[in-house]
Amino acid sequence: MTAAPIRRLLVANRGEIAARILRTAKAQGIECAIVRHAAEDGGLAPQLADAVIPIEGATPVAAYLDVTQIAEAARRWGADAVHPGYGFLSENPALARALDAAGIRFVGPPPEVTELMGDKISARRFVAERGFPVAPSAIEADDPGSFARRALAVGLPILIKPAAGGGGKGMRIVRSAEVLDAELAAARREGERYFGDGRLFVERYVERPRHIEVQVLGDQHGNVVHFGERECSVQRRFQKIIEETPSPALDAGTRAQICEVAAGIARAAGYIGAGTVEFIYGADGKFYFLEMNTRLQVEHPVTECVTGFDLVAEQLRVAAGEPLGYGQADIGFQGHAIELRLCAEDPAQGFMPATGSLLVLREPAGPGVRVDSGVVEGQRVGSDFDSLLAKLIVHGRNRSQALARARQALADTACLGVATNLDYLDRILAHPQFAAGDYSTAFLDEQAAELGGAAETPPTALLLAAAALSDGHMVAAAADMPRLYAQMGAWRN
Amino acid sequence: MTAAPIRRLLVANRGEIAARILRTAKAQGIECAIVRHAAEDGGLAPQLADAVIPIEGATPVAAYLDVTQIAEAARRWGADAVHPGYGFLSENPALARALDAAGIRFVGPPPEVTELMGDKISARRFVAERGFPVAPSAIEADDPGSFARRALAVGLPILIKPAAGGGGKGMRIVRSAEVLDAELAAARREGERYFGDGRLFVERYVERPRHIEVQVLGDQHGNVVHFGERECSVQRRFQKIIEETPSPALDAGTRAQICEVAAGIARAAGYIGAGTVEFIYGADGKFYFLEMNTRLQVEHPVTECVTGFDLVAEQLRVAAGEPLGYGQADIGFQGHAIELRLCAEDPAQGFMPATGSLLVLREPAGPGVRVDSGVVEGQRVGSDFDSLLAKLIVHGRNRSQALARARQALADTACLGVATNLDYLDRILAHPQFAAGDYSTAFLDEQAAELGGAAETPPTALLLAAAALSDGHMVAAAADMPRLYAQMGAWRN
Amino acid sequence: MKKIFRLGETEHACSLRRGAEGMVLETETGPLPCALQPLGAARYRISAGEEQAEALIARHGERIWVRLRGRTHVIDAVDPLDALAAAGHHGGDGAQAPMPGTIVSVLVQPGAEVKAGQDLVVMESMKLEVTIRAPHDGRIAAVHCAPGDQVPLKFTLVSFEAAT
Amino acid sequence: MKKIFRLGETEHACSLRRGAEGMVLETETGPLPCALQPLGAARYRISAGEEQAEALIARHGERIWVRLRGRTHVIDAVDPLDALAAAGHHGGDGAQAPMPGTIVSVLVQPGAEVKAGQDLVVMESMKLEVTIRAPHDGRIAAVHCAPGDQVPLKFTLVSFEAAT
Repeated sequence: MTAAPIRRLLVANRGEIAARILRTAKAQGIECAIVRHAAEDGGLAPQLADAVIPIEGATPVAAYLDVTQIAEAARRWGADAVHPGYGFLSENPALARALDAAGIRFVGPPPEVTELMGDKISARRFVAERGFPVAPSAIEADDPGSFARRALAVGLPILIKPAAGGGGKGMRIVRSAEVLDAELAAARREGERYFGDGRLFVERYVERPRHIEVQVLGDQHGNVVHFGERECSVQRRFQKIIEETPSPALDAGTRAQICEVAAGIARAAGYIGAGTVEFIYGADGKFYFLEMNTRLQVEHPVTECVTGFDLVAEQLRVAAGEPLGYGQADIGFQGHAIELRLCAEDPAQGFMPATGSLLVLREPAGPGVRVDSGVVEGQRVGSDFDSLLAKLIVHGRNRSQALARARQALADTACLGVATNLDYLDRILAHPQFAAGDYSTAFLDEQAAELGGAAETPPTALLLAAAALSDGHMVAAAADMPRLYAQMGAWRN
Repeated sequence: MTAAPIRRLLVANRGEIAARILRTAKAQGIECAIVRHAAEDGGLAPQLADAVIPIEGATPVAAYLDVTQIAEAARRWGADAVHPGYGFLSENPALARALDAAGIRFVGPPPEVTELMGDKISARRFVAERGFPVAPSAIEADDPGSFARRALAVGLPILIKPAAGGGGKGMRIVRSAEVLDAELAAARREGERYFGDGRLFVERYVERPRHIEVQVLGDQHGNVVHFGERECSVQRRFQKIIEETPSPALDAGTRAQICEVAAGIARAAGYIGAGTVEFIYGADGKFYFLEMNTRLQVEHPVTECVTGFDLVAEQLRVAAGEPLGYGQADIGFQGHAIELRLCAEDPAQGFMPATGSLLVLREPAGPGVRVDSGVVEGQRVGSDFDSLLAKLIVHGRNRSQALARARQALADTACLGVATNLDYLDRILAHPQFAAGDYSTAFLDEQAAELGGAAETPPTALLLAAAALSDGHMVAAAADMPRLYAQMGAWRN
Repeated sequence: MKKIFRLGETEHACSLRRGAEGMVLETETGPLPCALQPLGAARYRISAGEEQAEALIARHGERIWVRLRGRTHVIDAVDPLDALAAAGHHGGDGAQAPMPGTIVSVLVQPGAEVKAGQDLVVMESMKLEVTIRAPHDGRIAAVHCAPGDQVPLKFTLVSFEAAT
Repeated sequence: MKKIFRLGETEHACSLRRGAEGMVLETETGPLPCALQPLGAARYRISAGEEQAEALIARHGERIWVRLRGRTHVIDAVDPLDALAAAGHHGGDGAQAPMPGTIVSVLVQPGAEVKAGQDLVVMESMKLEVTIRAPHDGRIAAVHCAPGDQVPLKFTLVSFEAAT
C-alpha cells in the first residue's frame, strides 16, 4: 500500500458509527462522503458528511452489503480510502480486494488476515497451533455425517456457532440432546442468510463465563500494541448491552497476561489496523480464545476514554502507511469507563425491535459524559437496520464515579416516541451485582425478573392527569374554551 | 467543621456553572436546590435541580449578592452545605460566616483565607513577605493624597486594579499621564459598584505577558496538591476567552517550578478547598504572583480533562471533611485540553453584550468533546447577567488533536437568535499564532483586524435566497399559492 | 367525555371536568384536581391532587409518552366504544406478528390442523429470527402473509377457524 | 413584492417571482433561480443558481439567521418605505445606546452646549461600563434617560437640537 495521506474518505456505513468516524475524519480536514439507502430516514451521519451517495438494493441491508456497488461508489466519487465501520462489509475480504484493484485503500486489515480470522474454524485452529488456549469443539466440515454425534460428544451444554459468524448471530446454546437437530437447522438458516455460509461448529459452553476482549492495533511496519481489555459480559442473546474497562474481574497479573496473549495472537497473524481478540474467562480464572474481530468494535469508546487515544484516527494513520510512532509503554490508562447501548427495543415486549418517530430526544452532557449518537429528534426509526440508536459513554476517576455518572447520564436522557431499553439499562446499573462488578454473561437471564422492573409502581395519578390534560378533545369538552382548545392543537406532532 | 457527608446542597449560582455543579452533586445522590431570580428565564440549571428557591433584589444581580437572603434560603430549605460557584458570593467571607453561624457548610476556603487573598493588597504583601515574586506597585491606602504621583512613579505603562477586584472588573491600562485621573475615577466607580470597595492600587504593566494560573487543592488536614497549570492568555479586556492546558509556553522545568510556587503559596496560606494562583509570565521567562482566586474557576474543566479528577467532587469531599486520600504523585496528566467560551457578545458591534431568544441551539458531541452549557433552545437571553452561554471543552492526545477537535466542535455548533462570538472563536483557532501556541495577552488586540473576519466574503446569493424564500409574504406574493403560504406559516417562531 | 387510558396491564376509565379552581380528573378512585403547565420544549409541570412533578411529554395520536422521575411511561387512550369492539375478538383467533419485520417462511397451509405451540411462521426483524407458534389447537382458516412480505406490529399472520 | 435585505454593511434590493421551473430571485445583479427545501429541525437545503448548501435557518420578525459552512449570518429584511424613512434622520440627531443595559449616570442637562467626544451618559450592561460620548458638537435638546433606567439597544439617550 502507498504511504500517502488520506484526503477523500468514503464511510460505507450508517448510524452512530458512521457519525463517529466522520467526526474524527473531518476534524483532520479529510473530505468525507457517506453511502445511504433511501430507507435511511434522516439520521445524524448524512448531516456530518460532505457528500451523500445513494445506494440501492433488494433490501436496505442488501445495499450496504453490495461490494460492487460500494466499490463503484468509492471509485466514482474519487475516494482514496473507504472506512467500513463495523458489521456490513467490515469483515468481508471481497471489499478490500475490490478497492485494492481500484487503487483505493481499505481502512482495515489485509484480506488474507480477515479471511484467516473471519472463518471461526481456521481462526481457532491457527490460534491453537500457536499454543494459545481454545475450548473443546466439533467441526461440521471435518465429517458432516457424524457432526451431530460429535457435537454431543463434546459434552452438553454446547454452543452452536456459524463458521462464518460473528456478533452472536445464529449462535445457540443446547442443553438437551432432543432439541439439537432443530437448533442446528435454525443456526444453519441464519448462517446462510447473514453470512452466505451455513457451515457450523460447536464448542463446549462454559457456564456463567465472562466475556473479556482486548483491543489491539498493528501498523504496516510490524509494530503491534494493545490498549487494554474490555469487560463485555452484560449480554442478551450474545448481544452486548453494557461494556466497561478495566474489567472488575481481572487482577493486574491476569490483565497483563490476557493482554499479552491478545497482542501475541495479533503479531502471529501479522495483524494490521485495529482489531479485537475476544476471550471466554471462566469462574476458575482460566481464559481461552473465542474469536478475533478484524474491525472497529461498537464498544471501542471506553478504550478511548481511559487511554486518550482516538482509535479511528489511529486506523486512518495506519491505513495511510504511517508507523504507530509509539510503543506499549507509551500507552497509559486513566480511570474507568462504561458504555451503555441505547437500543430501540421494548423490554415489555420481550425486547422486540421497536419502531416509531423520535418525538422527543434529550441527550446527556457534562463532565465525563460522551454521547455517540446516530439519530436526531424528529426522525423515524424503522425496522430495516439493527436497533442501536446511540451509545452513552461515561469516564470517571474510578469505577464508582463512572457508575454514578452513568446513572446520572441515563436520568438526563429522554427518548419519547420509540420504545427503548433506557429504563432497563438503569435497572441493570442499579442492581447490586453490577455495582459489585460480580456478573457473568448469564447475569441478565438470571436476574431477568428483577430487571424487568415489575416491582416499580408507576405514578398513576400524575400520568393520568398528563394523559387527560394533553388530550385536546377532553380538555375542550371539559373547559369548552376555544382558546384552550387551540393551544392544545400544538399536540399534533 | 464537621466530617459528616453532604446530603442537601444549595447551589447559590446560575447558568452553566450551576448546571455543572448540580450534575456532579446529583450523580453522588446529593439532593440539590438552586436559587433563582425571576429575571432568569428558563435555563438548564433549574431543570437539573430538585428544588428551585426564588430570590429577589433591586436588580437580579443584587439578589445573587444578598448574603442574608441566600443564607436564609439555605437554612429554610434545610441545606447542610452551600456551593457558591464562581463570581457572586464565591469570594465573599460574609456568606461563609453567615452559614457557619447557621451550622451550614460553605463549599470553599475559611473566611480568613478568603479575606487574606480577596484583598489584592494584603495578598500581594503576604506573598511577597514569603519570598515569592511580585511586580512593582503603588498602593492608594498607603497615602491617598500622593497616590496619583506614586502611581506614575511606578513607571508607565501601569495597570489600575481595585483592591477588592477580580476577573478583570475595573482594571485599566494607563499609557499616558493625561488620562490617569479619569481612569482612576472610572476604576473607583466600578470597584464600588461590583465589590463595594473603591480602594485601588497600580502595578507596573508588563507588555505582551502571558497569563498562566495553577489549580491547587487543600483539605482540612493540611494536605495541599496542585493539578498543573492553565494557559489563559487569550483575553479581551482582561476577560479570558480561550484557555488550554498544558501551556505551550512552559518547558518541563518552568512548569514544575511555577506549580510548586503555587502549591507553596497555598500551603503558606493554610489553604482549604479548590483555588487558583494566577501568575504573569513575561517574555523573558520570569513569572510573578498576580492574585489568588479562592474559588472554582470558569476554566476548571480543562484541568479535569487532563487529570481525570472531578474538581467539584473534590470540593465536596473537602467540605465534608474528608482527607484528599492521594498525594501529588498520584495526579497524572494525559493529553491536551482546550476550553472555548461561547458568549452572547456581538463582535460586529465591538463585542457589546447581545440579547434575544435562542431560536436554534446545536451543541457539538463526539470523542473528546465536552459541553458545559447553561442554556436551552428557546430560552431568552437578557442583559441582567454576564454573557457566558456555554463552554466547549475538547480533550485530545496532543495539542494538534485537541485543536482539530476544537475547530470541528465549533463547526458542529449553532446558535441562532442571539449574536455570539462563535465565528470569532473559530478565527482565533485558525490564526497561525494560536496554532503555533505563540501568543500573549496582547494577541487579540494586536490581531484584531485579522480576527474581525472582514476578509471573509459571505455567500450572498445563498443568503439572499434563504432570506427571500423563508419570507412567507414574499413567497405568497410570488407563488400566490395559499398552500405554500400556509406552509411558510411555520416561520412564526 | 370519557376515555380509557391503558397504562401497562391496567386500564383506567377517566373523564375531565372543570372544577371551582381548575380542572378535575374523574377516576374510578374518585375526583382528582389536576393541572398541566407548559414550560417549553416538551417540558411540563404536572400536578394531580397533592403530587407535583416536572416531566417531558409527547403525544402521537392516542399514545402519550411521559418521561418522569427517570422512567419512561406509555399511556394509550382508547375510546370506550373501540375498547368494547376490541373485546369482541381478542386476537385469539389468529397468530399475530410480535414485531414489525419480514416474513422468512410460512410453515402451514389453510385447512391444516395445528397443535398449540406448533411452528406457523418464521419472521425476521433487525437481523433477529423469531418463530411464531400456534397459540392453541385448531384449524387454519387463512394465511395472510408470504415469504418476503413486510408486516407491521400485531399484523395477523395466520387466522384460525372458529372452534365449533 | 420588493424587499431590501441588509447583509453586513451592504443592502440588496430583491424580489421573488415564479419562473418556469420554480422560484426566481430578482437581484441588482440579475435573476437567480433558487429553492429552499426543508430537511426538518430548522435544517434546509438552499440552492441559488449553481450554488447549493445545507444550512440551519431561523427567523425572528424581519431578521433571518443562517448558519452556513461554519459561519453565522444575519440578514435584516427592511421594507423599502421604512428604509426611506430611516434615511431621513440617521440617528445623527442624538446619542443612542450601543447595547441594552442600565443607565449609571447622566452627565448633561437639556440646553447644554457639548463638544464632539464629550461624555454624555455612562451606562452598564453585563458588568461592563461604557461611556457614551457626543457624536458631534451641538446643543442638547432633551435627555431621555435617568440613572437606573433599563434601555434597549439603539435607544436614543440624548437628542440634539437641529443645527441652525
